[in-house]
Amino acid sequence: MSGFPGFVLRRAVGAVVTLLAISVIVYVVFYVTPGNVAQITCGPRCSPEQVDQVARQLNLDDPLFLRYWHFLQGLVAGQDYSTGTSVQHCSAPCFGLSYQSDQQVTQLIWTKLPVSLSLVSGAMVLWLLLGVGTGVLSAWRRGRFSERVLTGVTLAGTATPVFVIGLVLMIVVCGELRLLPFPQYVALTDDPEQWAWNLLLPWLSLALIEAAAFARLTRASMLETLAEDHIRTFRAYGVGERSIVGRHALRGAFAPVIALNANNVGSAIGGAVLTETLFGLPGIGQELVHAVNVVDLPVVVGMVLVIGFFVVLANAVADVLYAVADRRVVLT
Amino acid sequence: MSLVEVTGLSVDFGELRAVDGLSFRLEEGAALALVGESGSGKSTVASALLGLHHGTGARVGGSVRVAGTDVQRASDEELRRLRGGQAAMVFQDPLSSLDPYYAIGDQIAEVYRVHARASRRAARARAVEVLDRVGIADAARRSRSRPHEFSGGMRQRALIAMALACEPRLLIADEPTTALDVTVQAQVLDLLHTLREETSMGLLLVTHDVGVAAESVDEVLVMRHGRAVEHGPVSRVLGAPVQPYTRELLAAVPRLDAPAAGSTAPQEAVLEEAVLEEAAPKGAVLEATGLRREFGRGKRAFTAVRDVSLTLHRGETLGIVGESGSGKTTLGRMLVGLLEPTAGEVRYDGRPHTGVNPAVQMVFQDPVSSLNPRRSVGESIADPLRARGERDEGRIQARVAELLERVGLEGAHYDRYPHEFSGGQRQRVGIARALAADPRVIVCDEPVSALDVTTQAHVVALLGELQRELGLALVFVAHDLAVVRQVSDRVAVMRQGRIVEEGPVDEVYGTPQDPYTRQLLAAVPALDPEAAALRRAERRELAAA
Amino acid sequence: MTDTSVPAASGVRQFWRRLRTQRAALVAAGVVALLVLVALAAPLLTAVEGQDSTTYHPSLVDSARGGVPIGSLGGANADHWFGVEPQTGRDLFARLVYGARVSLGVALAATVVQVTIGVTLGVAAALGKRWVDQLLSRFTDIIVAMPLMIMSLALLAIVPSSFPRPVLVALVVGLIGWGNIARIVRAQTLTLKELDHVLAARLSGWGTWSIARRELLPGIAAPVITYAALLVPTNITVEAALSFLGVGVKPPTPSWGQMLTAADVWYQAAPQYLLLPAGALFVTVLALTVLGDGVRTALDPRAASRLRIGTGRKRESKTTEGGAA
Amino acid sequence: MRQPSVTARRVAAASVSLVLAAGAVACGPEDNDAKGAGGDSTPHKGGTLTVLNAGPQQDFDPARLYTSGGGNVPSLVFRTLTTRNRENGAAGTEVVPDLATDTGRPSKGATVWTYTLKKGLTYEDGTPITSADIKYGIERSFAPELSGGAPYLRDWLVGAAGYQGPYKDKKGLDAIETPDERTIVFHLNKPEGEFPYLATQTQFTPVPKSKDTGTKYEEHPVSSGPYRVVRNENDGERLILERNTHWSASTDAERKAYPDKIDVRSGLDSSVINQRLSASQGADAAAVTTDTNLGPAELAKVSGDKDLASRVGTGHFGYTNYLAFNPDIKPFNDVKVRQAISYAIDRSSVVNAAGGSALAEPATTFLPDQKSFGYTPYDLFPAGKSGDPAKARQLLKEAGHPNGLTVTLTHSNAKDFETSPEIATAVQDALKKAGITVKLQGLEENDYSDKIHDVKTEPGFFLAHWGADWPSGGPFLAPIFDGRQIVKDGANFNTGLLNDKSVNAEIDAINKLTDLDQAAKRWGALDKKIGEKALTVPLFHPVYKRLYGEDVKNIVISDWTGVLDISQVAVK
Repeated sequence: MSGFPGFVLRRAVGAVVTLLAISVIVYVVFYVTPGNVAQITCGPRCSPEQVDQVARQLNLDDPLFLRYWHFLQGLVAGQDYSTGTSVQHCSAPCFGLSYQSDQQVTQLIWTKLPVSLSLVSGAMVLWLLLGVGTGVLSAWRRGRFSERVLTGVTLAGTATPVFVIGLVLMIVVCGELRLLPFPQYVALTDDPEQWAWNLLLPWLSLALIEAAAFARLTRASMLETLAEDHIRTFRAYGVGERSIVGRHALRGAFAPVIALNANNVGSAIGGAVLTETLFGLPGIGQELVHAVNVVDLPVVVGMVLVIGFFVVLANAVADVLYAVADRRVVLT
Repeated sequence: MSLVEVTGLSVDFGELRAVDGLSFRLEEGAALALVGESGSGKSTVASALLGLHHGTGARVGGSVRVAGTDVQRASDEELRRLRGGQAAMVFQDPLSSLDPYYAIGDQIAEVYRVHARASRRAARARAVEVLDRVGIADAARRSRSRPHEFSGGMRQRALIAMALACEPRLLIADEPTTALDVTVQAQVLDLLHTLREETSMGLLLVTHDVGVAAESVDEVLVMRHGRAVEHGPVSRVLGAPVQPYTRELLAAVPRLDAPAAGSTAPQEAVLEEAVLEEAAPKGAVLEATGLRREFGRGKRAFTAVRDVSLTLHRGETLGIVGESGSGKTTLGRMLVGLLEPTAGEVRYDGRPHTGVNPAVQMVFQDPVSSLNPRRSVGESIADPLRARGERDEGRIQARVAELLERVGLEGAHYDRYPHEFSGGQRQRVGIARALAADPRVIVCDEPVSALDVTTQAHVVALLGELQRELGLALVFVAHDLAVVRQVSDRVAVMRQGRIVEEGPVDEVYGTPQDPYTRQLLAAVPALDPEAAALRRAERRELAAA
Repeated sequence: MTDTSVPAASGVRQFWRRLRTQRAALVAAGVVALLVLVALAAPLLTAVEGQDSTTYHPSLVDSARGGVPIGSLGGANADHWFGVEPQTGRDLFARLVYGARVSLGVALAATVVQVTIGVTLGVAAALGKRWVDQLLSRFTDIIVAMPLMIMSLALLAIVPSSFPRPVLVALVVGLIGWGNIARIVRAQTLTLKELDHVLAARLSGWGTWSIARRELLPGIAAPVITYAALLVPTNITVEAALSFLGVGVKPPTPSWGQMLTAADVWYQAAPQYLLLPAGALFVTVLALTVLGDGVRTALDPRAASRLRIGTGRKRESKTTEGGAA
Repeated sequence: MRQPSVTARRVAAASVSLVLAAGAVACGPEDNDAKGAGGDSTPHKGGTLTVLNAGPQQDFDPARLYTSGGGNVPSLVFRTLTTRNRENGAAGTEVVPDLATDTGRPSKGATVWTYTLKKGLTYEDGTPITSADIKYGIERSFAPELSGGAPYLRDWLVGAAGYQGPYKDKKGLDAIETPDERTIVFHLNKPEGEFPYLATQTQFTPVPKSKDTGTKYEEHPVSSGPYRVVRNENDGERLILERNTHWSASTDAERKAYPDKIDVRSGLDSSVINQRLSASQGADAAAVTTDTNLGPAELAKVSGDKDLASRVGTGHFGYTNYLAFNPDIKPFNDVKVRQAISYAIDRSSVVNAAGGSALAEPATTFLPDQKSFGYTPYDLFPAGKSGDPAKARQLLKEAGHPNGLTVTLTHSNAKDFETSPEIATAVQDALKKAGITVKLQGLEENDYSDKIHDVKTEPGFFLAHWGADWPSGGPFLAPIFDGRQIVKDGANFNTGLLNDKSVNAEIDAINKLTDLDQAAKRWGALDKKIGEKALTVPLFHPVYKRLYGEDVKNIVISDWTGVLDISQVAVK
């Protein structure tokens, strides 16, 4: 198989294999993680009998492979569960129920994902604007004072942890200057304007951390491109420097920026834990840290797989963009 | 006023003086070739004509006037108007000289709009027009293609089209055909010729290839070390050179028509025959039967070599000639065991052999990448000795020194690194390394194509000497028909993975049977301008046929 | 015609020569050297100050006001050069210089782990059979697709607490961050192994291992060193983030990340408590990054030299000049 | 959270400490402060109260909640048989009737408790509340699906130990009788004079069987209180409560219910909550928090700002942080070693590490320093402000350790927790002066709580804490020191493994008392007696400081919860 359908198929198979491998790793790792799940779920003062009941309720006494088998069954065929008063169906792909809250993990993902996607997508736009913009400017003004200043500023972003940037931004912008309200998540579907205003600071702090890498990459690729032969062609034909930098050199930075962006978007969906915690955004990352702390295995597996899915997806999209951008590339 | 007036031009890059006091003129509609080996400063002159050294740190002295513009004093704006508008440049490597990300038509249109007040649509139309003009079939559709979708020749045509777009008065062509196959080179040179006939454009051709100059221009300026050596009408300079360097240069050029002439060829040819007679009865040292090699899988699979059988006898030289993509390098690598054939087998001394074999060595094309830049040349040469299990440092050093001296270098060069050597010297190191394994066969993969003509002649002579002395059998893989003729006893012509014609050198070159062989031979530029005109006519006939 | 210049030709000496021409990189190298010196000399420096990093000074903080240091500038004086930590009254200077040990040490050790794993797997994938390559590349994909913070949280929880913590943190950061380096090495090795000099070495009769050692490893050194130089600052921030999530090195061992974590809320009440580790981290990351860039330029001077000549091509004259032997 | 407090960035459920759901810790002004801030104008009905919280109301099922006195947000929706007195300070530690007409009528030596429901009680849909609904509510808290509540019902009700709830066992609990719609009778297996305290917990909320949806009930629990749930997003992260029109103030003397609407937003970082409250912008002016305290850094800032300082409430809650010994492990089997450590401890360092004197009071008694617990001051091993290393060295010498001693102190790696590394290092530093080298063993939170609560793995010396389920000595001392509560195969809280006949007997005797004042005095005396065994080193009692928005009025903080009571707050 070749061409686009073949590419999609190959990628899909690869993704499934990768994700299954990840789920196995997570199962094993969390199986050996300390923490008595039944006790945590039942509550601190539960008696041994109660803890046993809860353990049975959650199938915690089953051997590891059996639990994993049930997980796979749920993924493929869904599963039925009891709320006590009635039997409910969790349709495939079912990641099971949270030990802690009895919620369907699938549902949990659907409530958390929009938050993480909002955060990451907006931040991505910002980090691309900031990063690529700075990169272009510094390639354009290379060697001059303004370039050094720009480089310094973006580096400052990388060098400062997000929890410092975020908190200081919030204290200054929301607390002292009162330019913005303290962020709290408003769904895009509820009020797009409020959504954007409330996410502005989280976007900014996440973007500031990431922008530097893009600035450096853009600058380096552009300088690389500027040294290439075809740039000489356009210079030799009297094409202005602005067009050369803005059109031809920038185009050369496109592919590496896409690649880096894919990398970052994927990992940012799960990696924005710090940002989400700081700004109180109920996203995937925050939920995941919480679930790890209480050894809520179904939630951990579900969330990790979602993140893994986005990493794989981001890479595949990047490859497609790459190929569209540069038709010499063949999709494999 | 002349189209180009260069007076006392000098260009310095830091310590290096690339051009030193050069003066020449070019009248409207005339054609001048700057000929020289690498490092002669010829390309630097071409760049200076368009003021491309501005802002690069190079120091430019003297005066340059092009189409009435004083390039040295011109403002950025004036320079931009000159570039492309009055004088357009065509570069050596057509692939890297075009932006890989944009359609060719768009790139031409962009350049056009810099100089002409035109709408986007009009500019595109102009791009299609000039592409059509340079002989791109279905220009409107192909103008939407990107450079990688074009063949090498089409790309160079596209660059020429870009140059034509604004109807410049001067065309500067910097090694326009160096990256092209010989048949394509001929087509491009023919195109330039036609364009000059039809427009009154002046042409400044920069080339290392005397043959290319002979085909294309009225006047020649031979350069060396940044200075003019000899300047005059093409027939006079090439036909009756005055300066010793010009003579040396011309003598080094391998010729199709006069194999017995030239500097080192005569003795070699005689001796080769002697060796051949002596060696032939000993039979085949290397045999290939039904060799086939595929790359890739599925739809993207392609067959580089298909059904090639050949025999190499002891002490003989087998030339393998073909254009790029003909599969000759793949064949060479299968012969030495670096690539496993998909089908067929290679027999050494009558026994099938797979994998590498110290007795079958290789000399590579690129003198830069064939030596590890991080290891001293002595270490590289010593590799086969050490791999064989030799542990005695003294013996290794002695043997390496001996080999270095044998290939014309100094034994003391053991500890030097590749970058301290010139291209020719590196190729000698490569030969020494091959010899270190005490081989009986050496496959030379384009061993001289990256070298200047004079260097090329020396390396070819060295190979001949070694063959005689050591009784080696050589496989000489090359694209240059003249070089192959010069060294080979027998020759095989490859095309699209197959051998289309094989036989003793004189037969194949003298009475070619396959039409492709004839086409190849007709495409080789002649040194004599009159012969060049004849060849051009011959090519037209072949194309028409 | 081939037109590659000769990168990093004669190795170390040339590298230093190129590095020396970059002023910013030199300054950065100086700063890094100074930081390493400070980290190594931490016991000496604190001895000069006459403090240590663990002793509590309850009398130096205002207990009624949440333990804010008494006096201006966070209690800085001749005894406590940078003031004291809120709540505990521990000496900030001592904690800062000891923190340098952890931050730099963990980051460097993690980088070593990442490079070792990345190079080994990358080379193995590039040289191995098709299935080895597939397996290793897929494994790399999996590692890259895992949410690393999460896995390190779990990993750090599994390992018994008796295991030395800084070593563990370095190992965990190292184990999770080698994916990209493996990819780079694999790609570079695939390119290198088709180069003529590697083919020539094969013809010499060397085995795969000898070729990897003699011909390939030196060839991938430049990109690996470059990437590693940029990994160090990344690792420093990862260590800080792990500390923020409460799984970094254990008290009373100070690390900058740990200090930042504790200090961010003190931004208004005791700014120097936040600014000192943040500043130290900033300077370190900045210096390492600039140095990394410098190292890259020195290892691969191509970009730089091309830029200087502008229209390119000219260096052809230097490499193949004087072809006559 | 950065401050030592129960709720944290880390989940409350993660700790096997006494976590009291969302209302565990809080602060509010002491009586005087409260009047200063909110007392200038009288409270009025109306407006929207915003609640900014760190921990989401993940459990909103009355069966699963583990609260002290019915919780804070839950108490707006769930009425219980009894409830806490909604008064400032010590008066707030009393039990008062809620759904019931009185706090319960004991009989048969306090083994039978009878309650009668008030007349005219209805749910949010207007249907009447019956005693059977209360019984059902209690029964469903036994279902393993709905685990999480306090252990008392299971321990106290006759025949309840093996009961698995109404879903599996349709027969129900015989220990609870509902002779008519307004009467409910509880049969206990031993005398429990403090039963009225237990009846404040949310398990005593009526749940209409027809509306029970099992584990999904928490999405929309049926209200019996002044507010009903109109929105519950993301598993309790965002709650919107509006007036329950079927609730009547005439049957509820405790809940004031001034605001028309209550908007609970959670999942916020604690420092952000405090920043927002101090900025008090927009809706935040009418905002409070029920789970976030001021941390030391914030306190340092607030104390320098008069306006902010006037908006800080102080609260106390029965809670003790201490060092625990396992006397089965050497050298802690030697009482002299334990005493030496008691003498060596530097409480001012520890208090500073816990946030300074405004956020922690040094403790020498195990019981909290509140009257309702029966607080009896004592200092058996006087260490002064910063420890008595000389006395400690002398004791060590007597114990056969003249050259000092090396011990391991186990603590949790969880940040900003009472068992956190910061406190541990303070202890480490203090003991150094007495020649005791302390090695720190920091464990991940789950690992830590597993280890310290399992008799097989319990370390010799570790940081621990205990909080009250209700303001009395019973739930404070019994789980920790009653020898019959040592659990061999599950979560054990008697970490000192004390099984002293006289202590056990005294606990039984006090439990029989229905006169709570009398009981308190005896708990105090028992505390001192246990203290002599030096099984713990009390370190400090936390104090809670809490900010509230500019427009918030009628601040009431009881010593029961230490939390600003949002059923009393007005925003107009």
